[in-house]
Amino acid sequence: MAKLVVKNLRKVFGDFEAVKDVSFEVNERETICLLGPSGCGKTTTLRMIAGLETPTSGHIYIDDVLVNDVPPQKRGIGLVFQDYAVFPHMSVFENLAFGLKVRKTPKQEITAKVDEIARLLGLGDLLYKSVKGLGLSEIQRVAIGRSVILDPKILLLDEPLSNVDAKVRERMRSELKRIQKEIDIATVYVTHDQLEAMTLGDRIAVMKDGLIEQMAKPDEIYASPHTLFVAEFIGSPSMNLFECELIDREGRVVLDAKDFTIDVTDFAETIKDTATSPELVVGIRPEDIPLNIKKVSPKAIRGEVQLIESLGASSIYHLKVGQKSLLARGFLEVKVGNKVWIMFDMDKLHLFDEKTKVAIW
Amino acid sequence: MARMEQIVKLAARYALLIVVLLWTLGPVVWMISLSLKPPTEWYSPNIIPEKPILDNYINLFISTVPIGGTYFMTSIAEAITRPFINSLIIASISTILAVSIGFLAAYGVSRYKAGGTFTIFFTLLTRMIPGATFVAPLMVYYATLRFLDTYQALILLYTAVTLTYAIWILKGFIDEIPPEWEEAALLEGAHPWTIVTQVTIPLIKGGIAASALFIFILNWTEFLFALVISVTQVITLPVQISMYASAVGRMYGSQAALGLIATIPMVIIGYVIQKHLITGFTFGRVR
Amino acid sequence: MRRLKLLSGDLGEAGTMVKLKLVNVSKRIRKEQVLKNVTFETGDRELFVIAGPPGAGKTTLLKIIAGLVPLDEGEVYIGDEMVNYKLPVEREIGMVFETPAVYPNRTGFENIAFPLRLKRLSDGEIKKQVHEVAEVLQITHLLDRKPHTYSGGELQRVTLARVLVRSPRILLLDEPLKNLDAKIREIMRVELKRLQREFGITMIFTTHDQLEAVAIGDRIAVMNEGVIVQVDAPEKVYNFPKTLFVGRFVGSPSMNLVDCTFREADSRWVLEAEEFSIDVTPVKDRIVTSLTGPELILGVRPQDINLGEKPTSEQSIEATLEITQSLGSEKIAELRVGSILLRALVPPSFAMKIGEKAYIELNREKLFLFDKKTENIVVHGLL
Amino acid sequence: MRMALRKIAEWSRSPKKFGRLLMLPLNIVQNFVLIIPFGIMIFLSFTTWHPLAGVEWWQAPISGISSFAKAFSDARFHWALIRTVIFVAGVVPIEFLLGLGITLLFLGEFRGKKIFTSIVLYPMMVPLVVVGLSFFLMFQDYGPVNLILLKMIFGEEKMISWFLDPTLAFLTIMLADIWQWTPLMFLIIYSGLVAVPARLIEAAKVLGASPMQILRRIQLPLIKPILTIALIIRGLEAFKVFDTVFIMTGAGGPGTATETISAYIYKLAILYNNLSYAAAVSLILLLALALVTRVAIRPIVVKPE
Repeated sequence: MAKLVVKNLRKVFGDFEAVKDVSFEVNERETICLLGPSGCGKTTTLRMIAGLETPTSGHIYIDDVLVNDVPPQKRGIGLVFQDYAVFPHMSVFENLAFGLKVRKTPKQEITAKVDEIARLLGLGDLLYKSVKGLGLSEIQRVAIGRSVILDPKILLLDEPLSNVDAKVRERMRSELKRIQKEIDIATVYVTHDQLEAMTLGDRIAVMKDGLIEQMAKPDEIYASPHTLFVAEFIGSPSMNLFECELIDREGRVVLDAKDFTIDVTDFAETIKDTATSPELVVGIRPEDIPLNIKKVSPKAIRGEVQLIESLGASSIYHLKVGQKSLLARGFLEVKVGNKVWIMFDMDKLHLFDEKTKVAIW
Repeated sequence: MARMEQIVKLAARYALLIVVLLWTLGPVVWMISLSLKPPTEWYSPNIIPEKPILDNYINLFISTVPIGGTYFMTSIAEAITRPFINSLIIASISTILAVSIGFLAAYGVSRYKAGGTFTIFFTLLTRMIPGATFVAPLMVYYATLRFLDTYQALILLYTAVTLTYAIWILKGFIDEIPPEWEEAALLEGAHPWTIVTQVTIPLIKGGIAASALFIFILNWTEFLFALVISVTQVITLPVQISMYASAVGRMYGSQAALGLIATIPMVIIGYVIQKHLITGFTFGRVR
Repeated sequence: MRRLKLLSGDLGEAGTMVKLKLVNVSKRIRKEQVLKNVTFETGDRELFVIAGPPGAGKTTLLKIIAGLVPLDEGEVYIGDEMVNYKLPVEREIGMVFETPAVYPNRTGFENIAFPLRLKRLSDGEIKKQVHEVAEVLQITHLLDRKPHTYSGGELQRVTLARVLVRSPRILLLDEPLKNLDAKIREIMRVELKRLQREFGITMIFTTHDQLEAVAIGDRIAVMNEGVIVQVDAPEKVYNFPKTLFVGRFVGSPSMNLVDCTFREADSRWVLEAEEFSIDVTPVKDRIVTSLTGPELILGVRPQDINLGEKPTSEQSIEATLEITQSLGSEKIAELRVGSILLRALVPPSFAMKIGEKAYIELNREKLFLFDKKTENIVVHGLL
Repeated sequence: MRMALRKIAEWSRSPKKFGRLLMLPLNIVQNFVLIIPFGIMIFLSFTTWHPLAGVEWWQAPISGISSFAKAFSDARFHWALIRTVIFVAGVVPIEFLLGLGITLLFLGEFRGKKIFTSIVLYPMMVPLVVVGLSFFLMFQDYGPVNLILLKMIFGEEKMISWFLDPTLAFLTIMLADIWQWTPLMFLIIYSGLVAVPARLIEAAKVLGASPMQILRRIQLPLIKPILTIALIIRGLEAFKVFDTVFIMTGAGGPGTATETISAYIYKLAILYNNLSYAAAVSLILLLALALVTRVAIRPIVVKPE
């Protein structure tokens, strides 16, 4: 059975429903990422699991035991806060030992355990330094070590990298992944950064407005987003999305996006079956748009390069197609103002119902 | 079991709270009680007066009426009205001066690192040393200037002494404004003075009000300098109280009434600026 | 068209060239050398990015350009004019600070109107200009609201409007996107570039995020510890880093760096790392000419490592796959070769299992060699 | 006038000059009201001038350090000093401990917390002279302390003349100070504790610390700098004690049993008209306190984190 089970969790603050109905399971040794924009209820969910907030309704099970009424310190959870909340007036050793000390663990046992954890996390040389002088990456390790030393059943991390700047974040993300492998316990990780979720999570739960929109493996969530929101939120640069209408024209079925059309005659049946109306949204990822300087196919659509963002190895091209702006990623020797030809590959296309916001293709 | 424990804990907490309450309010309750009692009840342990009267208050406003009726006449100088107005004038003007001058200096220290270490040390020193050490030279100095027993004497003195508070409290507020907000205006062509009036002051209006009220309290309650400098013309309320207290004979009722009257405005102001009190009393170093 | 009109209306000298030039600018703050001989020149109407880690001196540099901080040595020129002794306002520079200069006690309109009120323009004129700029930035709906109701992106737009309404000759932006959410940051950076083009303004932009820098900069000055290390177009900075610092700073994921020794073995010249060596005999001469010692650092971008399940040549390096991280459009594979850890960027279809042996093929054309002592580049490409 | 203003406006555009302009009023007031008397103090302390001496003070003959010599052998001065130090040493720790105790009582949520807090803070807002007056009234022979409190404890009408006994009189003055300033200590400690970031407390809670452990191991150590400052400031403040002494024991009675240093200097200058000696004593005290301030100033000027 799963390590952590969350069932129909709901939380209301005054007249604001922060978490509406959230259910998920975390298996042994699995990392789940709760991903969503600020205000989506992910942190509240985490705090309820930790026992720092009381759910308005719903159940939380840890190791099959209902813990709704169990105080935080007895739930067997480790919690790492957004800015780590290490105790600034203590040394690394004292921070790591804190949980054991307040439990009145014998001195030798404390020393032994702290040594072990410090070795595991590479904090050995810093044990007797004050945490005030440490770098962020070391503080992160202290915060994790402090929780892990108590052998928690589940580790909860609340946006641990959100206040770190880009270069450092990249390094610390790798380090987290490494630590995760090292300590190997069930983890719930909250973040608003889709890249973090993609790289660290075994599975990702994308949240919006207090609900989970989709929960799946990173690759799956990237390749086939279930809702419009997930499609937009995952991936950088974002997926291109256009409103369009499904119409029959001269015996063919096409998606008419005003400035261009896409022929979908071959798939018309499936689309028509699932769509609630002809109003659809078509989506395509920037890297799935092949760019060409020449018109290589009659289906190709003409665009004009408006802006080029160079990312080093590849570039993002901001194209104007009719009245629409569109992003494509790749590498092409063009300049701003040049004409390029693009193609839409049906395999790479995503279709969403405009009303229900749900994927239909 | 656990429930029982909780109830006991709660009961203990409220019991202790009531002890604290009695300790805090005891002196006030007794003052109120005394101020409503006729002389015949002044020596009774009852807190509720048998025959409550307002005479003790009324007598404060009559200068020549012997206080306490049949009791021994004392050297009470005058009705409370003059000292009350004196206190009001002196406290208000010196508050305005201290806050204005203090704001400028605080702004200079915060933004322009102006006024070297000596000024800062000196302002701190004026706060730390007992006022009594200045009594002797001040007497001599003011006598030479023919300032004794004048408004300007106390106003100047209060301004100088409370400046320290104004500077440190206001500096705390100014420090919280991001300097970028002012630099932006500078780039846009504002004169530094325009920035002060258009950007800084509107942003810390609340802080200025709070520090003004706090300094008003200090001025209103100042005793030592007033005692030394006011002789007959500019007697302030605290000095008036001291005259009652050291008067020959027993006038408990009027003493209590006077004390209460002097306290009421302070308590009102105190609660208005409750959250700024620490800042004031600890120099703006603790918030 | 409308936008251009807005510009030419106020900016009388819109036709003249607006370049910014710094010559040997140095600054000490409390005994610390914050800026050391900073020299660069922007092009006319260029988006010039100053990129560097926090603490590199970027903010101080901008404040010196704006005239808010006095400099110790050197000269600042706007156009051909030396402006060292000019007051900030006379320099006609607009600056967007990291902390948005939007006053919480005033509405959006009053904030944007603030600089115009200082100029004592008539109410009608102020209203007209504020609305014009608000329309360009699509913030008309924010004008009547107070800043605490704005989102991060909206706050940034109002800040920009307040600066642009003065039609400055040069616009300085100090980490304007730092406090925004990742998604909004992406949108805003494009928006900024678009504005810069449309207003035809010289823009100097600082950032600690190399991605932001290469994405929108016409040219980039990479800065470290008060020194400008390299000024170049984004592709140049990426493809031809002048120093180890630039190589490491630009590019995501970061460049892999491997310590190695340059030496002769069996009449071949090789770069010898701990677990592998690379034959560099063909480019030996190029290496030797700019060397201070045999200790070198080999730089390989994750994009330039190819992985195979079997060795494809004698040069293939055996490694163990330790971790894979999915980025959606690609994956990062972390590989161990002895004590060396290498990161490679692989396609999403990459399916090797953790713990398996993988064979690394380095794209020799794209390798970098840095001198370990001077940290300067020795050679780009080992073909 | 307009021209002059414009000139000043132009001149003050430079930051340095504008900064100097901002400090100008402060410097004028300080020089005029404080620095000059300070100079007079120094001058007077080297003379033996008396208001009835027949010469103006600035014509008084310099008499060297005789006043200082006198101060070093003046037992009354020494005792006033010692008494004041005892007062500070007695009052400040008690206020701190009581403040801490009341803080513990106020941790957590309970009904009526707001009202209780407001009431507890009340004494701070009472003017010092009124505090003196109310304690003066409380401790009268027929005051409530004798008539109600002692009767409750001893069961008989034990009549204590508080202000006639040297020790008891001193104690009542201390009590008045404790009554007034314990709330400030409470306020400082309480706000300090509340300002400790919630996440640190939550972190400790999740790690298994009990509320008492959190207080002792996390909250109190974190507010140590604040407490240090509070104690220093309160100590210096208590050293000034005068108003209550003046009201309750007529500035030092019985005899000189409650004569604090402020009261002594006041008497020297005003009652005995011995201005030169008063100035000398003031100067000694001032120099001593300036030294203390220099040391104490450090934690105050350096803003706590």
